[in-house]
Amino acid sequence: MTSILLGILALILAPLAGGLIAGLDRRVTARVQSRFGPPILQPFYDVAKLFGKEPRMGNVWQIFCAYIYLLGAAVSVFLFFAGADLLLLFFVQAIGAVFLVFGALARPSPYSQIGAQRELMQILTYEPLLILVFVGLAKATGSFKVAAIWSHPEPLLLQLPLLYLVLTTALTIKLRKSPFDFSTSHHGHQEIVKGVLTEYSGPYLGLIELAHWYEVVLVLGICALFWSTSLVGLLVLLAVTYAAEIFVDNTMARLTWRWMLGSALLAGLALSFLNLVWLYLA
Amino acid sequence: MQNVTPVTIAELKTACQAAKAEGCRLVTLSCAELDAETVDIIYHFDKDLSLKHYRLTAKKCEPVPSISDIYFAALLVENEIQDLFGLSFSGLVVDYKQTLYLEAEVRKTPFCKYSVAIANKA
Amino acid sequence: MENTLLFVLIFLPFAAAGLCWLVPSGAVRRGVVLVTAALLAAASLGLFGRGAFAATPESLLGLPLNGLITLADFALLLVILGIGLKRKNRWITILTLLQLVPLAIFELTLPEHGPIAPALVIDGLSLIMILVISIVGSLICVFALPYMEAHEQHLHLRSSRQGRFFFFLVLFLGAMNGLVAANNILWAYFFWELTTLCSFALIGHDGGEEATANAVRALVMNLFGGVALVCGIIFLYGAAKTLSIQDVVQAGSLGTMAFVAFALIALAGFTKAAQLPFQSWLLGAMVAPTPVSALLHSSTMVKAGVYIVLRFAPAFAGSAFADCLAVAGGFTFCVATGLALGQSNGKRILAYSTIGNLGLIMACAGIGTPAALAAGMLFIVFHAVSKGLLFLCVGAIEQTIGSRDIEDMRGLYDRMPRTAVITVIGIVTMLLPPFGVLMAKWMAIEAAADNLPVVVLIAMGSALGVVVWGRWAGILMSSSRTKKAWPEAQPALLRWPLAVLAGGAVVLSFLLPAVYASLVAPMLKGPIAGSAGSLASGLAAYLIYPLFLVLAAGFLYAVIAARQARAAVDTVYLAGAQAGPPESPAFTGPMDQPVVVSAGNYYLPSIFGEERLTFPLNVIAVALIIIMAGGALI
Amino acid sequence: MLKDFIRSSRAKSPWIIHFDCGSCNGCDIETLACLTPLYDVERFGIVNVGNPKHADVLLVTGTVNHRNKHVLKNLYDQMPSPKAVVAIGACGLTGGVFREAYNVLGGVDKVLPVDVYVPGCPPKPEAIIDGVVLALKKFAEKQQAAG
Amino acid sequence: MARTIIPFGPQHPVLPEPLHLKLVLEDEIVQEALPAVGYVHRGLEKLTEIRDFNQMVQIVERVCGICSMIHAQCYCQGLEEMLGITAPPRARYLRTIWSELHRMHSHLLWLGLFADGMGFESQFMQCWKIRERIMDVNEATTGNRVIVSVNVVGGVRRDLNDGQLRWIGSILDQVEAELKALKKPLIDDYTVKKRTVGKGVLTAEQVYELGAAGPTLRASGVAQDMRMTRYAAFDELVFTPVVETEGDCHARLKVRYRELLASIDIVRAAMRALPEGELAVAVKDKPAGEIVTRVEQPRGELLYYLKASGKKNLDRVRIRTPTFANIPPLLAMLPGVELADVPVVVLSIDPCISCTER
Repeated sequence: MTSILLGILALILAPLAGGLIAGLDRRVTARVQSRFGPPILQPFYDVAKLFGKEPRMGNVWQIFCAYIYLLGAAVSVFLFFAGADLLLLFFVQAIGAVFLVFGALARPSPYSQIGAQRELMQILTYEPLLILVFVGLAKATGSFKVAAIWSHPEPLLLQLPLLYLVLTTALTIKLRKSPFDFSTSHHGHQEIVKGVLTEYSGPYLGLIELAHWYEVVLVLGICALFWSTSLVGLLVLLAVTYAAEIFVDNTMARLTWRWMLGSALLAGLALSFLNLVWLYLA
Repeated sequence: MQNVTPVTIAELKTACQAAKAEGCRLVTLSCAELDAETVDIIYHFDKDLSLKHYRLTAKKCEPVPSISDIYFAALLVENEIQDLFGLSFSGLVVDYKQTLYLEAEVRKTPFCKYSVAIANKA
Repeated sequence: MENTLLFVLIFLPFAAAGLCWLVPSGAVRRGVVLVTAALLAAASLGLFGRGAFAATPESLLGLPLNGLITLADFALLLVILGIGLKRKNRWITILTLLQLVPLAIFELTLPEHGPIAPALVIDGLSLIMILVISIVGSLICVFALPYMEAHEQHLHLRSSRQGRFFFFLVLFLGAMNGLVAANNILWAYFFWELTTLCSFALIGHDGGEEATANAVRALVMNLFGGVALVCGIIFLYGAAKTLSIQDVVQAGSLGTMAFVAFALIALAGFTKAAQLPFQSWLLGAMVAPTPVSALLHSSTMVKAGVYIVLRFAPAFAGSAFADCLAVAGGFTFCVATGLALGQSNGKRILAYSTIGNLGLIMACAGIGTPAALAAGMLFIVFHAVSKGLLFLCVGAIEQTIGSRDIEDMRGLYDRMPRTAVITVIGIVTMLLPPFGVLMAKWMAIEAAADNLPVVVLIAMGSALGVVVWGRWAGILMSSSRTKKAWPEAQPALLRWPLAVLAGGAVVLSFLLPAVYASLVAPMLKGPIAGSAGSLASGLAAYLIYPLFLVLAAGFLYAVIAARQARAAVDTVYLAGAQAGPPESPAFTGPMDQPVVVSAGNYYLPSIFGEERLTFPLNVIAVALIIIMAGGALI
Repeated sequence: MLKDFIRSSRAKSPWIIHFDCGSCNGCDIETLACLTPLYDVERFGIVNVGNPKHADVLLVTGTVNHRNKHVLKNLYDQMPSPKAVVAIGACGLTGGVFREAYNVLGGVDKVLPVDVYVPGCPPKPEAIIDGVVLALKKFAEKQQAAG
Repeated sequence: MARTIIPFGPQHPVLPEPLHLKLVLEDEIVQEALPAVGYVHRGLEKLTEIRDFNQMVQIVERVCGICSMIHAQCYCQGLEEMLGITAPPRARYLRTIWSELHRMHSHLLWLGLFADGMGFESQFMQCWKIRERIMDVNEATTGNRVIVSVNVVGGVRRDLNDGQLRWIGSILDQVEAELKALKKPLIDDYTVKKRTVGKGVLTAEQVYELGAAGPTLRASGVAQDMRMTRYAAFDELVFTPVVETEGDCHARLKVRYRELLASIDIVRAAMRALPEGELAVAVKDKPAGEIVTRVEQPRGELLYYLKASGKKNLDRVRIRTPTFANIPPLLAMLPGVELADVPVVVLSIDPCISCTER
């Protein structure tokens, strides 16, 4: 029962946390770029404004996909905080990810079509890596359940350092940050305009932004599993990880998805494999 | 302007081929209207920072052979002259058919003071 | 009662097939097929209601059954030999002889000729197979009725060859039911070879050079599997001194010779399940009319391959051989899905995906833990329903739009709204939770967590699957229409199997805990008792149902919200150069010409191209099989 | 309360799209300069989104000519309301020094309803920022007028 | 094979200017690229019929807002030659100083846009931050940031005093230091190299035959720079062209980066050697004749063909801008590159469409 309540609480708080993180991110990024940056609450203004805009749609299916993206992201966050099985919640998250692709493919715009194809390539990269991270977590703790992993007595970071590195790579893809912001980018200036989001506008874009906040909370939650023993450690880990993401975002050009498949994926698989072999032998 | 050689329509392509063989870079073409019937097309070439020019005096209604097959770089400027002077170049690598700059509703051949009927392309 | 039901399931199709062949009337054929389909489905459900049991039918119509089957076995082999001689195909002849001679020697030297008791055993695994064969297979037969009418009209045949077609189609179901019910391994062998013959006849049905060549290839490869099976049976008898499958499985450790037998049986399973390097026959089988593909891929033929391996899996669980089998299966899953990524031909995508999923079942059999075996069995069920559905969808689409290329299905919703939505449902049930295939994959990954190479391969393969399926489903709905398209006209016998399978795929997933409890759980006793992972725990239902309900509620809300959205119609973003009406997006391009926009999926031939990959992958697959054989000897 | 938040957010989150209509680049680079550290319009929540479907304010620089007038109209049509148009620079206002050229139609208001005119050749970044802020007030007024 | 057809422009966030490319892609590899232009065509060459030759200076300044000073310089130089007058030495030195400052702000602007085209936002910000210092100099010395309007036929309109010269010197020191700090995180960065090395390669022969100009030409190893023709103060200042040999986008990046540093040196040398004297000579005659004149713009060789017949209006002003010359090489580079590299390759010629179409 507690776990369900926790899940429901997360369902309400996650967008707030996600929005705040996005706001902080924008502020810090601006400072890194010698700018002042927007107010911390800026993401909330943005999304509120989007909900106040005139709704426009290409077809019903496109709108439906936006809702399902939000549903997938929200339910996976619920499952995470309710302590459910990592693989299950990841697959539920995949519902959202796949429907985002469906939504982008629903319109004959070449920009969103290319975005969708790129998004699929991104899924192709992060999905196996995340599954291996989960296998590593399960191997180290004996369970796939978030609840069980959470109550593991030692910080998992010590056992799974390489897998944490792999996780942060996947996190970069999920956060749509350089060098992996292929399918859509937070920066306005991308060769495929806004990629998967090109054809969404107004309130439906707002839904997607909301879903993105849920996803950010989910991936950070997974990061948190690596140092669940101490609150301070957890916060330090998350802060350092996110700061590193911003740092990487600002010191790297966008690369290409071919590079991602050829280098990032293979390197990620190799690192995971190494860490898992170590875990299996130990 | 020094180093100007007049050429005729018949000599044009051979002259350009010779210029290319010499290692000249095609800088551009300049077109200026002379009177109601004729225009000057000046072909500017550069070699080691010195310019030489071929001057072709062409009739407006007569198609000029395109040199875009010799110098690909002539492609844009020949299309531009088609747009602005209503001349016609034969054998263009990519022919924009007078749509390079101008929409249909804009007056044709704005650079001709003397309005002439545009020779329709075959 | 059970015996009657079994009789209906195995021998009714034989009789019905005969009728189809003999009576040229289309109406009679239609009636026969519909009645047979209904009876088969009813009988399988009846059997399901009764649960596991064993039977030893002595005779059929007064003839001793054991002898009858032996006789039929040789007759069958002689028929195939005849085909080989008639076509002057050396390979068919040699491979048939290689079965005929050892089998003859084996039968002659067999010490006890008496009946094996029990000859037929129905347990959870058999029941799963029978249900799949009799319900999904029957639906495909029904779908085939209008399909073949249109098909023959399209070909302008002078005289209908549907009698022959439905003979083999219906016979196939009987053979499969026989195969999965048999406990006497020699009986199983007979039905096994019968499916080989049926598939040969059906693949080559349309005639023509390509069809014949592919049919022959299928025959040769499956005959090779047949040789492996015969040898496997002989070794198995040498090791276990019994022909009863149940006895072998429950015998415990049997020594090296038994493992050689398992390796040979696995090899036979690999050929039938078209695992690498034997995939080419299944790909070639695409020349056949679509119902044949649907049947081969979902409920019959290839499933026989994984069935036989799963059947023996408990006997070799935990061995080095099993580990090698798991790796080989995982390898097939990963690379076949990768090959599917390189394809734009809808049927080839489905074919590679089938090969891949069967590889996953092989991997489950190799992992051999209760969870893995449960995953494997669940896979058989859910894969059959979804894959059968998808094949029928491709068939229906192809007959309307004249292409099976997925690029041509872009925006199918505009032309065939119902079929497009059903295809998307089919794909989603293959791809996403809470549907059965994914739940089974979830169990498989959890079960594979202890086997590092396998889990890496499965993780990679499942991600490749997302790309393969995601883009296909996505482009079907890529519509520029803002108003609803016209409802499509479709014969009822085409429409209903699609609808039933689509509904079935969804409902069955909802019933997953029940399927598990009634069919799978009873199998996880005896030598393979143990925990079957998250899904099997008592909490499974508490997990699945709320998740299902939450997702369904969200889904419904999204449907309503999307339908009620009072949004202005939007044009496509084309960098400000859009021109023309929103229904046919175009932009003003160079020379003021309108350019109709188009988009294509990425097939990455340099990474996932068939031409590039097939040979090296086959080499690796052969190496894995050799290692597997080596594993058997350890 | 939610409605109030949405209304107040509108003025805090103007996403702009910039279209170079037929400008000499002078106004364009000054518009781009607004994004950069010295001026940093993101302070006001202004983001250059580059996609009309996401934009609230259309910044137009340069003269309208016969070819780009279609593009300009298309972009404006794709922006969901509420929206505003800011014409930047002498050319955007009237056609500037090019007003007599044969391919020049004139200022932006020949094609679109312009809310704010920012004069200058080119206007300084401060003036452009000022124009955007003024546009926000304009569309707040329009919203009120519409109820 | 499935093809994607994409309209790249006329409104596109990566290209601030309305250039349209119809790209045909396969797996995101460009198979065909065909440009459509005319979105910025104003027809300003024809304005010479209603503006006299002095007023035309203001018009040619607005051919392009990024290199406006150099357009006017080229035009005035040509007319001076036609009229048989020479601008006084101080004017020629001042023209050199302002034109090199213009080159710097243009190159810095390009560096930023190029980084932005690769999705490297922070370097975009950094480059434009440095650029603001040059803009300050423009504003302080001419009264305007962008269109500085210092040239007149016969010389220049504005002067620099000693205080200003010293101040410019200190600004240049700052800019130089900041530029040098940019080398590691931008020019030598791993990701930047990944995105630029080997992309859009043209050999020296190809690039010459295609008629390329400016950094595009020099990045392929052809040492051609109009400043070698010794116009303005270059007849007295030492000048060596910046050349790289790889011929890819990274070489073009390096050429422009090194030209930035070279421009600082030229400005410093010109300020040191700045002669005293008049700013302009008076123009009494009406121009007549035909003249071709060339200068080096930030984007390369700029050519003016002027024709006059002794009236106050010129008969013909014909402007061939460097981007116009660089479009054929661009079309040769595009097939075979990835879509993601299209902005990089397009930006690598530093396209200026308003120049191209006039």
